[in-house]
Amino acid sequence: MKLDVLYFAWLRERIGQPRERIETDAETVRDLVAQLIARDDWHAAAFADMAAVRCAVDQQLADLDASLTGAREVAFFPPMTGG
Amino acid sequence: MKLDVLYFAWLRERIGQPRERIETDAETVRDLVAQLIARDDWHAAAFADMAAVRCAVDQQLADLDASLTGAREVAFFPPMTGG
Amino acid sequence: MPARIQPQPFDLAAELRGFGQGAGAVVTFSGLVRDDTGQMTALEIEHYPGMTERALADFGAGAALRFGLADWLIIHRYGRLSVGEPIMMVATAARHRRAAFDAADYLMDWLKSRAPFWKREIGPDGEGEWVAAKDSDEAALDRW
Amino acid sequence: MPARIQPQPFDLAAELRGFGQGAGAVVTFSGLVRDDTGQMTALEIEHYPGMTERALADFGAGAALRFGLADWLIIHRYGRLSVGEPIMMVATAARHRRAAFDAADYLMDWLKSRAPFWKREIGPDGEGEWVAAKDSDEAALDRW
Repeated sequence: MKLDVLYFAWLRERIGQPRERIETDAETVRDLVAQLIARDDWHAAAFADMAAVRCAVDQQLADLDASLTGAREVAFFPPMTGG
Repeated sequence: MKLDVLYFAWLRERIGQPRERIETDAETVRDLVAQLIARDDWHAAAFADMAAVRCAVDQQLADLDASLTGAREVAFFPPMTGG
Repeated sequence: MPARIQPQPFDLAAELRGFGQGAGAVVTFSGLVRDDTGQMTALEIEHYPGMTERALADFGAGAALRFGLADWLIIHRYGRLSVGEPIMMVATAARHRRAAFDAADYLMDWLKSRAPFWKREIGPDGEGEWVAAKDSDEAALDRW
Repeated sequence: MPARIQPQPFDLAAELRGFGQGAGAVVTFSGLVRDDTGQMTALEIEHYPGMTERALADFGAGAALRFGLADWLIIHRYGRLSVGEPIMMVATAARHRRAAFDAADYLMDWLKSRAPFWKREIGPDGEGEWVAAKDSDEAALDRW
């Protein structure tokens, strides 16, 4: 399936782009992360410490075990610091 | 000693005046209340339920056992309802 | 860092201009005249001139110390206020949100039960009942 | 009862005009850019367009139900903000003060740790560090 993957804050900086469209058969967020890490050193660096990474599937906060069935957009970012 | 005694809200209404200057030898607020009750029916009605009366001595909240030594102004009023 | 007692309305916006410069967090509370029964046209607020000013100033200064406030403000009106009008406001400024929230909350609990104000409801036929103090307001003070 | 995300400044005063009509209690919180280190000239705020609007609107509506709010408002800015500028505000209106205070407090705890915003400090030499999330902000959410 085609998936839009978005990056924010220092994840965006490490990966070098704010978003990419990829073709993937990942079933969960965890599978997707493994595939992204395998792509290149930049992705590997961004996902080196998963304790510092949060994610959203179709703009809803999700955890690593969340299913990607039917998903169109997955975003990765550091813990949020609003307010 | 001379003492200014002030009344607020329904205590003022029951007694029929906002303040009076009295001559008293009361040593505590409790003594003063007893002397006021003895004055007339209006005072007696105002102080009939002391659980519903609060007081201040020289503009500081005080209890019935507070000393009147050196006091110049004593106020009686219902529980406060500000804010 | 003032406490003010006045019959005339105040403008929250104008009061907050320049308030809390250098602080990270500003909390405000405003109380408005509310008609719960559908029978009230106004609220009449009596206070203890002299004591009120002093009590508010002293208590505000104490709260500033306790919560490390950068700034604070208390305004309370008296006299006859129509339904919908602002009765009073507090504002607190601190480095962090917890202190600003707690200080505003604390000042309100205190104002409800310890500041020398008394409210009476005014209905279409004139003066109504004096508002009774609530046990819940007295209990709220025990939190601090 | 809106949630708004915008780069431009807002005027707390103007935003509050007519806010909470009929309610008895209005609480506001404003966050201002604070320079803790003496090395910061501005804050840059990144957000997740699309998700942010939806998350704020959903969460505000949930808080309104939970606390029985008569009215609520969230405004959060993004982009580059100078020290002293307002970053965001929430306002809550309810019949009684407890609900208005608690709802504002709750919205702030949520915004700090669950709304998709990220802050970076800007110093005299340009872009500095991304602000780290605080354990205390995460812990604050457990209260609710």
